[in-house]
Amino acid sequence: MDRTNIKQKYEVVSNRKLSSDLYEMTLSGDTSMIAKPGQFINITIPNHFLKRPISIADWDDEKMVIIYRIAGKGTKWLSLLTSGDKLECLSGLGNGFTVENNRRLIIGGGAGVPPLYGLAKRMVTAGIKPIVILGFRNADEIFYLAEFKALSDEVYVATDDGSFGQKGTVCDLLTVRGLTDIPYYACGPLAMLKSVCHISQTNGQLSLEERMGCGFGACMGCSIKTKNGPKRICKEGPVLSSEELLWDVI
Amino acid sequence: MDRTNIKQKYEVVSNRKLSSDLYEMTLSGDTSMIAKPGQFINITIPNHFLKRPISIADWDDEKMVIIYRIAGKGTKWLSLLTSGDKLECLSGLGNGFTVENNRRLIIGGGAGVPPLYGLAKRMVTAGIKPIVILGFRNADEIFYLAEFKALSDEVYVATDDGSFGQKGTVCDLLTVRGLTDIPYYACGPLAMLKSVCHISQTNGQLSLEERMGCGFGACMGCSIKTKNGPKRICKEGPVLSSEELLWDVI
Amino acid sequence: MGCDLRVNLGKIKLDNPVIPASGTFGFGYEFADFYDLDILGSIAIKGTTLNARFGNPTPRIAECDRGMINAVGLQNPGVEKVLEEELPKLKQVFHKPIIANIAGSSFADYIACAVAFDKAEMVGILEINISCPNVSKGGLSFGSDPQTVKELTQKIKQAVKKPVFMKLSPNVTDIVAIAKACEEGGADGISLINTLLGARFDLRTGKPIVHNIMGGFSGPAIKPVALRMVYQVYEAVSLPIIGIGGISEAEDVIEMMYAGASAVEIGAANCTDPFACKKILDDLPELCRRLGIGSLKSIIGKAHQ
Amino acid sequence: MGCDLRVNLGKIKLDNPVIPASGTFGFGYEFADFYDLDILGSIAIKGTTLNARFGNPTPRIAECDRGMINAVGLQNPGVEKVLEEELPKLKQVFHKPIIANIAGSSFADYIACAVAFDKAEMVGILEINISCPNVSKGGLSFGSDPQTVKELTQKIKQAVKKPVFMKLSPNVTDIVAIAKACEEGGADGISLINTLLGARFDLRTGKPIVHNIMGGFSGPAIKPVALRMVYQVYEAVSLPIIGIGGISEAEDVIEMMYAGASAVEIGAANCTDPFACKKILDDLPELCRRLGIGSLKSIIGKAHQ
Ligand SMILES: Cc1cc2nc3c(=O)[nH]c(=O)nc-3n(C[C@H](O)[C@H](O)[C@H](O)COP(=O)(O)OP(=O)(O)OC[C@H]3O[C@@H](n4cnc5c(N)ncnc54)[C@H](O)[C@@H]3O)c2cc1C
Ligand SMILES: Cc1cc2nc3c(=O)[nH]c(=O)nc-3n(C[C@H](O)[C@H](O)[C@H](O)COP(=O)(O)OP(=O)(O)OC[C@H]3O[C@@H](n4cnc5c(N)ncnc54)[C@H](O)[C@@H]3O)c2cc1C
Ligand SMILES: Cc1cc2nc3c(=O)[nH]c(=O)nc-3n(C[C@H](O)[C@H](O)[C@H](O)COP(=O)(O)O)c2cc1C
Ligand SMILES: Cc1cc2nc3c(=O)[nH]c(=O)nc-3n(C[C@H](O)[C@H](O)[C@H](O)COP(=O)(O)O)c2cc1C
Ligand code: FES
Ligand code: FES
Repeated sequence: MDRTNIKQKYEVVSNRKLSSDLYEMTLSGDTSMIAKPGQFINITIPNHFLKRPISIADWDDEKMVIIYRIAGKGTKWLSLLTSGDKLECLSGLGNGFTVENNRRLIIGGGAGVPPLYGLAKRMVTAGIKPIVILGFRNADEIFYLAEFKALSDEVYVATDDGSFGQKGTVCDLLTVRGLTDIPYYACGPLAMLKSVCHISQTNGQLSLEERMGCGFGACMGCSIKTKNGPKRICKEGPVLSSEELLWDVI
Repeated sequence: MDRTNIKQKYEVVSNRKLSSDLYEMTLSGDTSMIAKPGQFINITIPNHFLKRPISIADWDDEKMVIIYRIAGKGTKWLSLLTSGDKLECLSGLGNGFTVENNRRLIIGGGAGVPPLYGLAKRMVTAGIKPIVILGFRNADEIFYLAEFKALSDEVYVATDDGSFGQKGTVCDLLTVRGLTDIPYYACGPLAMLKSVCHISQTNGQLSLEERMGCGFGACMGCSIKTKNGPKRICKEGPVLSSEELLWDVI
Repeated sequence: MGCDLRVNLGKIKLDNPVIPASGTFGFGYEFADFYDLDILGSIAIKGTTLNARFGNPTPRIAECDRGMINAVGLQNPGVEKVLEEELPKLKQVFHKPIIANIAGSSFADYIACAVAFDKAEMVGILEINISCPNVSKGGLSFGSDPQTVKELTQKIKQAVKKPVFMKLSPNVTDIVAIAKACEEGGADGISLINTLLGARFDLRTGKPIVHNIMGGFSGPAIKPVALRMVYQVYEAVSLPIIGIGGISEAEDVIEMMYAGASAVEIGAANCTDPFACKKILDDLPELCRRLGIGSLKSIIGKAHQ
Repeated sequence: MGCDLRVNLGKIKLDNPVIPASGTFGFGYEFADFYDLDILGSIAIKGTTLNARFGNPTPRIAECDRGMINAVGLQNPGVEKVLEEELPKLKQVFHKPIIANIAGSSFADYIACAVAFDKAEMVGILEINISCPNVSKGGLSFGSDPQTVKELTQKIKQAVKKPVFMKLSPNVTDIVAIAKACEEGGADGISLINTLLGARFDLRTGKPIVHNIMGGFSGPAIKPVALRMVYQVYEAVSLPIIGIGGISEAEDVIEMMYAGASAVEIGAANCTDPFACKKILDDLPELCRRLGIGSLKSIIGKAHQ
């Protein structure tokens, strides 16, 4: 596969706060190497040695959107960029989600929600009506609800403190709504993914996170053990099948 | 001595090429800590650990001038700055030259000429008419000749290749002009300073260079042996008396 | 007239001294997606052991100032699979002798692995990573005891035909003693340095960032240590040296060769920029021109003249 | 309620853990031009020897990526002058116990110097720099052999009353063995790390940049090595540790304390910013608040819990 265009410069179109520490950034530039929802970019941060992996939340022929939480110095730096600033990154990384006809359910938690938006859009394009389950800590942290509602009539929200929607976790919602037997896509904190796998009677495509050295398959920094042998989260992932995961060693 | 204002930010007023690889930069900002000609500033270079020492060529209450040769990455970076850019540095470092009534002769070579301009100006202000001897490799590398001529009727130039003025070194000029018995100030390459000391029958104030760690006296990185014990070039220097130098150990 | 970039590692002739370092370039072929691999002097493949290893649990990576810590733990599919599956793929896209990087936890492991690679046509040099813990000596690294290093070198040399380069750990009191032991053991060359042992802790939790607590620290931050060791070893032994540690631009290649390296390996820089080696090769000729270097061979060990 | 910054180094109580490291703060008093020195936890003065030393010829300094090499070579006026001239000047502007950093080239030198400082009222801790070459052992550093370290510690402890902190060289295979030797010798604490041995070469000439060829490499680049060694030593001995190496901001202080340091010394950062220690002290309370740290004492060694 020709990946000579993996290294890209993007220009910031907009960068806005979505909730307390969550930002949405729109970037313009060459998006030709992005093939699937759930892929990610790896962003160069000045004066920092390693790049920062962030999921592609949405994209078209000229633009892409990322949504990120301020977690440390790198994402803090990102949050300070403004329209016109340039960003260097490796683009179109990872395998991404595969849209499948029988897979209708989307489950997202917190900063794991972004890639699921691009997925939902592509499902709709493919004629699949997604059911969307989103979990947040509280009402203040909710984002992209309107965007998801524009794509689906079935969008349900759970908050840990009950300040919006169902009180509890996405798993509570799954049970309440009787959705535990639908093949699903999921992205969110590891603990959430684990509970979802546990409660669901069927399989899911799960997007995982790991600390990365390179982000493009060279260093084996991000490998985890699976039933199908070691897999690099940055290359054979970040999306893995729930059926191949070995929960006791993650 | 209160030096709480040693750390300063300056704004680039202008930055222009004087000759092939020599630049003159005018900076505006607080110059209150500059007391004497021959003092220097130590400039922060982004992504470089150590600062770069550059002599103050001239200054007034609001501005200062530095003249620098592109020697490596730091000075290269300096050369790319333009009006309005900011520069961080430690200011007013070193002892500087002491203007003395009986000391009329100024001897400068190449990138060592800059601090002597500020010196010449202060001599004139003090009512002393300087005799100025400048050495360059060739006519192309000459700079500040008009400026020195505006301060003194006695400005003589030597070039290694004879492309301007006397062919030869500043020492040749000293001999030709019969100036070897006048107390002097000198700044230039080490080999030049050594020859000058050798040929002169009297003493000089010499400005020396050393690789520096801190530039303000903390690390002993720049110490040389003198007849009066070790001296830090950044603190007890850069100006030392020719009489205290131990040429065989420099 | 351009600069002559050719160098030799003993009998092995390289078109240029630029070699991706083991562990940061996979088994090579995946980088063919980025550029033509044949521009490289050689390729050092991922450290290989007799049997497959998964390595350490994640997190395996921590960021550092101008560097990174890796605690990958030698993940590899074992020498057999490497020979059967990985090298054939590399052979499609790279047409020069490669450097097989070999690790082990016992003399027997090292030897068996080296013998297997010795038969592979593609392999030009066997590079023995002796930073590994010696299981029979309570986990102290093979590379920290001169006597062990000498014996290991001898045993491997007796078992193989290809040139053997011993890759030294920098985490030792006296790198010269280790290098001399390699020479006495009959090594054909020395690769140095491997990673420094380092650690980072999470500001929020206070806990180690990599699961293994400590890991191998590399990148531009370690270059001064690498340069020093290459300098010292060049003074003490007369074997060719592959200089490794913190090289990320053409200038670093020149500096490492001044110190005494005949060729260089580039590690962490490949992780932060897939085109790092290509960029270095693009920049080298112009840099040599600026510095008046007509042939890279001529600057090897210049610092010692 | 602010964070309680107080820490102890054995019996010595400090208002806070921030101490300028030996060799990067002169004899302290010159920094009084920049800020009130009494904000500091303590001050480690320039390494002092029995007799005056000029040190090495210049160039003594080379720049590195996120660090520097120094080959100052222990320039100091000798212990007598330090006691008679330097400490009285420091006493004018600093009113807490200081750390006397002591170097030597023989046991006798170390002991005589330590004994002299032991009598000085201002001195709270004797910090013994054992990175120095041992003249009677062919120049190998005192700090690289556990037996020598143990004996040196014992002899100094027998001769003095004040607490003795041994300052270790990181250029060793097994830092834990050295730290244990200090503990067995009766040391009251451990300072680590001193500089890594490094080198740089001039791109134009090919020659070493510092006159001495090699020198001590320090600054942010070495922090992962320092953190690792502090972590290892904390596991192995029960003495208080002064963590040193690459600290340049408040975050680094916290990380070093997680690793096991009871206090920290700041070296190269003082060279690049005369206000480095003040800035760290300015930032610490807010950082502690953000991290939910109520008392610095409580985070010492948190990485080990
Ligand atoms: C495939 C993938 C996709 C991701 N997508 C998103 C997203 O869409 N939105 C979002 O908010 N976050 C996402 N993350 C997490 C994001 O990468 C981290 O929050 C970010 O790297 C933190 O960088 P920092 O400099 O702010 O934090 P620091 O803690 O200062 O970072 C220090 C180092 O640790 C690494 N690191 C820290 N946290 C993580 C983490 N959770 N995962 C991986 N590396 C980490 C950093 O990359 C860096 O190398 C994703 C992670 C992965 C692996
Ligand atoms: C007191 C003093 C006053 C000076 N005044 C002037 C001046 O007015 N005009 C001018 O052109 N130059 C002057 N210099 C020399 C100037 O400091 C160096 O040319 C400059 O530091 C080179 O930096 P670089 O990053 O371009 O080169 P690099 O070679 O990339 O620098 C690498 C390191 O070496 C140091 N270094 C390299 N050359 C020198 C040198 N000659 N002296 C000291 N350190 C060096 C740098 O500071 C840096 O730490 C002065 C030096 C001193 C000590
Ligand atoms: C992610 C990673 C994996 C590595 N794996 C190996 C390995 O398998 N075998 C080996 O000998 N060295 C390995 N190394 C060490 C490098 O080959 C190299 O010696 C070291 O990183 C120093 O070079 P650098 O500073 O350019 O990274 C690895 C380094 C990194 C960063
Ligand atoms: C210029 C300089 C001089 C030093 N002199 C001494 C010294 O005299 N005695 C000593 O024990 N350590 C000395 N050191 C080492 C420091 O005290 C410290 O241990 C080391 O630099 C690591 O800390 P850093 O990374 O913060 O610089 C010196 C370091 C530097 C940079
Ligand atoms: S991060 Fe390097 S292989 Fe995945
Ligand atoms: S450069 Fe530090 S004392 Fe002069």
